[in-house]
Amino acid sequence: MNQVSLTIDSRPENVPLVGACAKEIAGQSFSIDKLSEIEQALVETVNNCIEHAYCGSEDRQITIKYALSKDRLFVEITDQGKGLDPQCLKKLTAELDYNPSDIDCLPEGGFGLNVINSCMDEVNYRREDGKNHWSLTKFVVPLT
Amino acid sequence: MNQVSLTIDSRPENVPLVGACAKEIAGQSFSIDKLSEIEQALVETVNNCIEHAYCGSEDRQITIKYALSKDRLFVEITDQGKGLDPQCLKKLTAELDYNPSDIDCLPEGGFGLNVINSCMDEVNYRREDGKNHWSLTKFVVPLT
Amino acid sequence: MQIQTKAVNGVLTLSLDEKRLDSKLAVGFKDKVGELIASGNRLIVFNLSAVDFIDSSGIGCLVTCLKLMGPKGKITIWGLKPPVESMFKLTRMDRVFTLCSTEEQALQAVNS
Amino acid sequence: MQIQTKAVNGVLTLSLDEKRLDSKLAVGFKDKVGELIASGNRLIVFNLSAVDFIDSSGIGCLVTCLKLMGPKGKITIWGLKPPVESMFKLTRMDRVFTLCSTEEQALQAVNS
Ligand SMILES: Nc1ncnc2c1ncn2[C@@H]1O[C@H](COP(=O)(O)OP(=O)(O)O)[C@@H](O)[C@H]1O
Ligand SMILES: Nc1ncnc2c1ncn2[C@@H]1O[C@H](COP(=O)(O)OP(=O)(O)O)[C@@H](O)[C@H]1O
Repeated sequence: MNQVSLTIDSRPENVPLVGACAKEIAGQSFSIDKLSEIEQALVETVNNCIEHAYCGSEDRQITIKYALSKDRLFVEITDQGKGLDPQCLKKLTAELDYNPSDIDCLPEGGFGLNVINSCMDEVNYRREDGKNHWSLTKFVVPLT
Repeated sequence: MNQVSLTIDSRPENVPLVGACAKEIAGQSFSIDKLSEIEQALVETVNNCIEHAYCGSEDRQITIKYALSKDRLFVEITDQGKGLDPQCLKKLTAELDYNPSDIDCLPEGGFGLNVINSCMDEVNYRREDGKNHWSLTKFVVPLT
Repeated sequence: MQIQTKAVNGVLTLSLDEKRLDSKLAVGFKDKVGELIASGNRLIVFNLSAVDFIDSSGIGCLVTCLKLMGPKGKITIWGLKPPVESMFKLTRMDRVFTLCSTEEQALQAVNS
Repeated sequence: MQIQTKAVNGVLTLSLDEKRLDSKLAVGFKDKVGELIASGNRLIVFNLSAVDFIDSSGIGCLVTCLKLMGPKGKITIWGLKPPVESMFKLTRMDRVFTLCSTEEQALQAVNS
């Protein structure tokens, strides 16, 4: 197993780094399409930490731990911001259900958790020691 | 100031990540040539940590702290391996003096510290708390 | 933010010269395109061929633009790289925006 | 390690199909090229045009190859990208290896 840990200041300009590291670390284990999905999920998760857990503060820290083994990439993202309302976790698996013709009512956000869940094989959230932990797993050979 | 910290297992396959992160973090502040110099210095420094401080062990850790401010990129590389013979630091500034025509005597190594010093504006080493700390600085506008 | 604008026959063509349309760019993007909409533009063709990556706030920006234009507004988009196109599909926004392969198709679609 | 080899008129042409010639590749590289030298090759043209990055152990590998060949050996190298060429200059190895812009020049130089 290969482990890498990255800690960034909670600034939007640091978010691309989180995806770039995943691609460096897991580049040999996944197809380009899968790597894009991993990048997408990580970016959405870290964006949420910055926007929701830290309410946009730029001087807090987010830690991203990558663990690559033969069969999977496991990523844990940790922030020390405010906790998540458990109701929100329903959004991970809820259908994005809106009327595409009703322009006035189109959603301008609320896609993040759905995208994270679609792009990864497993997504878990836990609150522990006053920290938020998001665990994201992508299998090298996806479960059928 | 923007700070990022990266911790890697001491495996050669993780070394490219150290340069890639520098380029992500400092990409807006330096020219392509300067970014290549930074990458070169970081790779040589981390290679040395793996090869000399850790004698090739792959399960130890190396931490790379990047701090980008308006006028400089400061990088500190820390390992917990064996210390450096202070005599070796002379190699940072020594001329690479060998006869290019004397094939049998060509050096196959011993360039690393020299390259690090050439590629950065400031290089410092200190041993503290049983750890080796390498500090590398590149100025956005180089000192004249 | 690097964006090139061109107005021809009542159609505004926007070429985004950025690799990422993400949360860092979002505010600037909405401000800039918002201005262009405030000055009366209602038909927009977006060229995203330089964009390697879009996140959900980038998608959200495009929705905001559409809403700002009101019922007469229309946006077509061309030049989507595979990860960008995937995001339109994942968020089901491929049903809201007309996605095209070429500028020609996008110009035709915005006028139809 | 991805390396393509071709032998024409006593000259061995090696094209390295890797983005990095670094400490990770070094051992495999020395083994592979060492074998080719052991089987009698003495004139080598290296194509490094795929290589974005070389570190000092990569440079060291090339020196090892030269030494393995003995006094009759010669190596010319072409296709160096700017950061790779810089490393030859920094280590002063541009005085040891003949660096060329094109394969043609490298073939000519190795035979001269
Ligand atoms: N990391 C987080 N910390 C706290 N709350 C969060 C986090 N991620 C998501 N949420 C909550 O879940 C909601 C849905 O998130 P998401 O699907 O990513 O859409 P959006 O971020 O666009 O609102 C958010 O509006 C927020 O209330
Ligand atoms: N990080 C380090 N820890 C311990 N010793 C080191 C370290 N870096 C360099 N050295 C010592 O300095 C010498 C010169 O290093 P360098 O110039 O990088 O060349 P090389 O690594 O090829 O020997 C090494 O052989 C080693 O003895």
